[in-house]
Amino acid sequence: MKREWMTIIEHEPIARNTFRLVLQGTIANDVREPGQFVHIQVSNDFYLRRPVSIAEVDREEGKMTLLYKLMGKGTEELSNKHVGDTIDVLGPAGSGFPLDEIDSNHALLIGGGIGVPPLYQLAKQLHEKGVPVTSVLGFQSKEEAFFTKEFEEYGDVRVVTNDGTLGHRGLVTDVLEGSFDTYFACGPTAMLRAVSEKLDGMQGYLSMEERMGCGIGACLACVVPANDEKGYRRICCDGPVFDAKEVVLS
Amino acid sequence: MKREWMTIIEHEPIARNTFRLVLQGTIANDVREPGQFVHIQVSNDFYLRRPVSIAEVDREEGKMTLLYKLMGKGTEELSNKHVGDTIDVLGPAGSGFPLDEIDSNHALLIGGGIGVPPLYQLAKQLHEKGVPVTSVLGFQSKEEAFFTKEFEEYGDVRVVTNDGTLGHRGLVTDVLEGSFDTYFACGPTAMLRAVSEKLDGMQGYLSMEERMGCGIGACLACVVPANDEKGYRRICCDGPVFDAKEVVLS
Amino acid sequence: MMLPGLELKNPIMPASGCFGFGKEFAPFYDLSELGAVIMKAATGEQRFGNGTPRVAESASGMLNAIGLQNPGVDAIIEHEIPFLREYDVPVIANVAGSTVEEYVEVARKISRFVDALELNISCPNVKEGGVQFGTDPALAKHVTEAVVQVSQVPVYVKLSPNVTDIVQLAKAVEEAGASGLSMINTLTGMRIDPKTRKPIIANQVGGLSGAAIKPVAVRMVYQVYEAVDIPIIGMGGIETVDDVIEFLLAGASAVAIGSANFKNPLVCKEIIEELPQALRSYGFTSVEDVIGGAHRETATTGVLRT
Amino acid sequence: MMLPGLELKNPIMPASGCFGFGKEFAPFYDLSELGAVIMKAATGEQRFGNGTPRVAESASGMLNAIGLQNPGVDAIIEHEIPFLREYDVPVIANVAGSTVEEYVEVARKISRFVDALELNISCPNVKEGGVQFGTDPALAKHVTEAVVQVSQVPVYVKLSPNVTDIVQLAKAVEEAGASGLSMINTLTGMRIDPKTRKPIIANQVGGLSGAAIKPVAVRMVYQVYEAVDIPIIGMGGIETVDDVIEFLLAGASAVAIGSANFKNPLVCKEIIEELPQALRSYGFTSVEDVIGGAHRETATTGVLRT
Ligand SMILES: Cc1cc2nc3c(=O)[nH]c(=O)nc-3n(C[C@H](O)[C@H](O)[C@H](O)COP(=O)(O)OP(=O)(O)OC[C@H]3O[C@@H](n4cnc5c(N)ncnc54)[C@H](O)[C@@H]3O)c2cc1C
Ligand SMILES: Cc1cc2nc3c(=O)[nH]c(=O)nc-3n(C[C@H](O)[C@H](O)[C@H](O)COP(=O)(O)OP(=O)(O)OC[C@H]3O[C@@H](n4cnc5c(N)ncnc54)[C@H](O)[C@@H]3O)c2cc1C
Ligand SMILES: Cc1cc2nc3c(=O)[nH]c(=O)nc-3n(C[C@H](O)[C@H](O)[C@H](O)COP(=O)(O)O)c2cc1C
Ligand SMILES: Cc1cc2nc3c(=O)[nH]c(=O)nc-3n(C[C@H](O)[C@H](O)[C@H](O)COP(=O)(O)O)c2cc1C
Ligand code: FES
Ligand code: FES
Repeated sequence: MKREWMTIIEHEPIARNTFRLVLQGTIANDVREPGQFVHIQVSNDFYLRRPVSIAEVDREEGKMTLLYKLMGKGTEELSNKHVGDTIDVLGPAGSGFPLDEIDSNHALLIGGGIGVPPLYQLAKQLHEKGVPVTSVLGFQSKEEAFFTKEFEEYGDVRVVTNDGTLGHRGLVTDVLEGSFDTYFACGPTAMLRAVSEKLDGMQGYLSMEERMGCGIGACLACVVPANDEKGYRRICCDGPVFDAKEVVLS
Repeated sequence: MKREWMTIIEHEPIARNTFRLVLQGTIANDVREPGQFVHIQVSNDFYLRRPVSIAEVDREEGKMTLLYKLMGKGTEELSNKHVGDTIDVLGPAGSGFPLDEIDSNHALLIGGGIGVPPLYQLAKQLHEKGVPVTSVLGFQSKEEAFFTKEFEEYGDVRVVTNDGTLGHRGLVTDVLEGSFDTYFACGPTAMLRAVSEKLDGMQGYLSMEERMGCGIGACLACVVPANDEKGYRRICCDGPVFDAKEVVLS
Repeated sequence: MMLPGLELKNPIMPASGCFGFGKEFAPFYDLSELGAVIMKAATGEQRFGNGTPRVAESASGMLNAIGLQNPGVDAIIEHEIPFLREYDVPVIANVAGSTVEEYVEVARKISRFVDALELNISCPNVKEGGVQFGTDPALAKHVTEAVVQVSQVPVYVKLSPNVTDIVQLAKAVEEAGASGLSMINTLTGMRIDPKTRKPIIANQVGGLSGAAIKPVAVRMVYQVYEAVDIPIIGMGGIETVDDVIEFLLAGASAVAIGSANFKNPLVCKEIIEELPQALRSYGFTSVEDVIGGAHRETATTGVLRT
Repeated sequence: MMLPGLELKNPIMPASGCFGFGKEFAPFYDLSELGAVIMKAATGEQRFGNGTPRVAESASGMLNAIGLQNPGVDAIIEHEIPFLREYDVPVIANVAGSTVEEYVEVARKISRFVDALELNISCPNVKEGGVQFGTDPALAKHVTEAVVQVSQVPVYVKLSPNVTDIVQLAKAVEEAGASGLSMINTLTGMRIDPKTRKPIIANQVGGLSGAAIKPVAVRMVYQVYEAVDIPIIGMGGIETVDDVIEFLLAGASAVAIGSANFKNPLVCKEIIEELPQALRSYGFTSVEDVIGGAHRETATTGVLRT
């Protein structure tokens, strides 16, 4: 993990209030697993860094893609940055999906809204490993949807929108049927809870979110209760990806 | 007085750590007198505005020139702004040299360091009024000196440097001899005190400096003791220019 | 909106000491648009205040040590209040002093000419008087009682944040008959310049204001709201309409904006204009609907997020 | 540089709770470069801390309410201290508790393994214990005496800024036998989210740290320096080498850097490297030369300006 000023080489809107940002720098060379994130200092006006998942990485070229949604002042300021600007990035942070350990005959990926991004690099690498992938991508509406075509390159895609303007109308939990042996989910905690209840018994991995301070494991801002003696995990370094049996979703 | 985002149309170094900045906007149309200033919000990183004198103004074209020296973080940040950038300006602020009231046969202008700028527009307007002008311009050294040629367009110039690298070696107070009837001085308080003692009895105007809050007369941050019942003057609105008999230099 | 002594068009007013007596802001907008105006502190006699420099910059804030410079209560009544009275806006007088007698004298004189008093027992920038009244509950109670007794208009007591237990102070002045509270005044701070090796401000210490202190102010308003039954005018670091809503949710019935007027002289007017739309966007139907909302809200976080 | 129990290569150390037990920063630089390391708080038993969210952002600062989460004093001695002991750097243990007995137990156990204790009587983020020891001079004195008695190493008492009179607290713990002071801990604050209408932090209130609080911290160090004879470790909002010099001028003998480690994990190392040059540029010949300088400087401002 290092701190680096990365250069913005692409930056474009891809859906309502959603942007694609491509960064160049040596942090990209260090990415180990899908599901890792970077911790971004948007500008001097913000005291805390913002965690954003790595949606795609090209280690050789030293490039990484982030997909982010405007959620407040920090992401809004980020959206004003231009190609050629540099930006203060800490990363790669966290432990991602443990691809090496995974032995799957058919993987189910479940992403809700801005939880979709880390699954993209995962889908790609599962596909490269020869694992069949089905992706369930949930959005509020058609305007918010993104990367549905891109996911199709790596397997089946089931799109769900709350208002039915694209794909199935409803929630991601409505369309989880199939003969999967492992699932991978990222999205709001309420969705993760629903998914893990529904798929109880199946091997599963959850990517979690929490407000962060340091992003490197030192401040204990980002804890989630765990089922063992230690009693907790740090999302920023023990996670953000956990075995579904490891953590307690409150 | 108004608040306006003015556009930077020229920006260049003119001496060691000293810059010339030309701004375009309607505040320039409102300038009444030489010696007025603008109150600049350098960026969101700074809580207080910075007062900078108007060194030259073209009311018709809506352009004004500022000359400023790097003194700290705010001026440093200002020096990073580019032509085309806009900047948050409050102005024109303060009361300048009361040209209409002045009836002089030979005016003496005395500027020390970054106190020189407001005298430039004054020299120009005195010259236009037909008043002969002698300008005494003091700097630390040759590298710090600026606008000595420009002042020559409007009358005699006596340059003084602390280290003798340009003009006379010494202090501005060494070269004040001559048959002047009115003087105008701007510079550090110590210089203003020395000048007003030396020229005691002559009609004189002093342009003063103090740390400011509002810049519009409301907060009483910028007071200087005065010789009357009221007991004080606000530099930002009663000044920055005062009759030398009006204020008490501590 | 009605608060004791004040009929407010909106909950926004400039804070004491940051707006003079209004004259300097009148060229920028019509003062009648304000909820109310809180004037610069008045003392019994003219005061010249502290030496200069009187202000220093800090991260997201500023220090000031003006030292209650003002022309004295009689001159304010004669020369300043008539100007403000030409506008359709409630006027609040900020009352200061070094002794209980001075507070009482100022309050007695000025209360006939204004709609409410803001009793300033929290100015950190004068050597004697002022702040100890705001840090000792017994003294605070005593001076409040005395001022309430002579005042012809409701008295809001302005609390200092430089205390261990703000709730104790708030309860003391409520018991003493205060009609409302105004909080917070500045936090005592200092800046030292490495170049000169000395405090930047001539008075050495000054009062910290601005966005930097907002979390402390919001916390105190929140705590005091739960403990008292009188309305609170909240202040401390307000710069945006979201900040206003944050103070209202914490429990303020109205707010005052101080140092932000120096960054942007139009800030009060702009926030007043933005407020109705901001309330709608957060799902509120009125200002009253917001006040104290953080104490009532029980929905889980997820529900209101989109 | 010598302070009680500590031989410092330089006056810079990471503040408690912002550096864990050092492991997470070791990949960024060699911890032996630090003046000292102050560990995360230790309590008698393992604690799980508060609910999440535990942090919120504010202007030039942040709020935190971690709630003293830690594995307990025994686990810290067994699993954390040995790692730090591999570096050539003094180690300070931050001692917390809910009762005098717990403080004493932690201090007795841990003091054999470290160079000094930092007695944390100022944590605002736990419901019981902690902060009331830091706001009541008699309690502060009592717990300090008890801890000093059992500690095998010098005790620095960490003061809370949430008090009316910091000097009174400082004197009380000096009398009680503290070898030094550490100040300041965080200011209690709150942020409310207009979208959810609730406090952002699960614990409702949290501790404000960062550049926003620096003027309050500098003021307190300045005031306490004049009143006590024991050294002060200064902290609160330090982000740059100029900030370090400001604290030293105010009277700190060394400084700690907290939240700034989150913005830039290399901040301590970078400031250590910049310090010698900065001292020279301001005309100082050593760190000792700077300490308390603002209390001695009498030259007029003009002389040192260029
Ligand atoms: C491991 C991880 C990966 C993430 N990946 C992505 C991604 O790929 N794309 C994306 O759009 N978003 C992602 N997020 C969420 C993203 O961090 C927040 O949307 C963002 O921080 C909001 O910042 P803001 O300034 O716009 O909002 P504000 O509300 O102004 O932020 C205020 C503070 O709250 C924090 N905060 C607010 N919402 C969240 C949140 N949901 N999670 C964590 N901190 C939050 C901010 O970081 C900041 O410190 C991720 C979060 C985590 C923890
Ligand atoms: C009426 C007036 C006219 C001025 N005209 C000019 C000019 O034409 N050219 C020029 O270079 N400078 C001028 N100055 C001085 C200029 O305002 C300061 O050099 C500048 O504010 C320093 O800002 P900084 O951020 O670089 O320094 P910092 O030291 O970082 O500033 C910190 C704070 O102190 C204030 N401050 C510092 N020095 C001064 C000072 N000398 N006077 C007032 N405030 C100060 C800053 O405004 C800021 O609020 C003028 C000052 C006044 C009062
Ligand atoms: C320059 C200045 C002068 C002030 N003068 C007074 C005063 O005379 N009386 C008073 O009660 N408060 C005074 N205050 C405090 C403000 O009214 C307000 O309580 C404080 O600044 C916090 O609000 P803010 O962060 O919006 O500035 C003054 C503040 C500043 C910055
Ligand atoms: C996330 C976080 C955790 C903290 N934990 C502790 C702690 O365990 N013990 C303690 O004495 N202080 C703790 N503090 C306070 C810091 O040590 C320091 O006193 C304070 O943050 C001010 O310094 P800063 O502005 O440089 O952060 C913590 C601060 C933060 C931000
Ligand atoms: S954010 Fe600091 S431990 Fe995770
Ligand atoms: S700066 Fe506010 S009165 Fe002059």
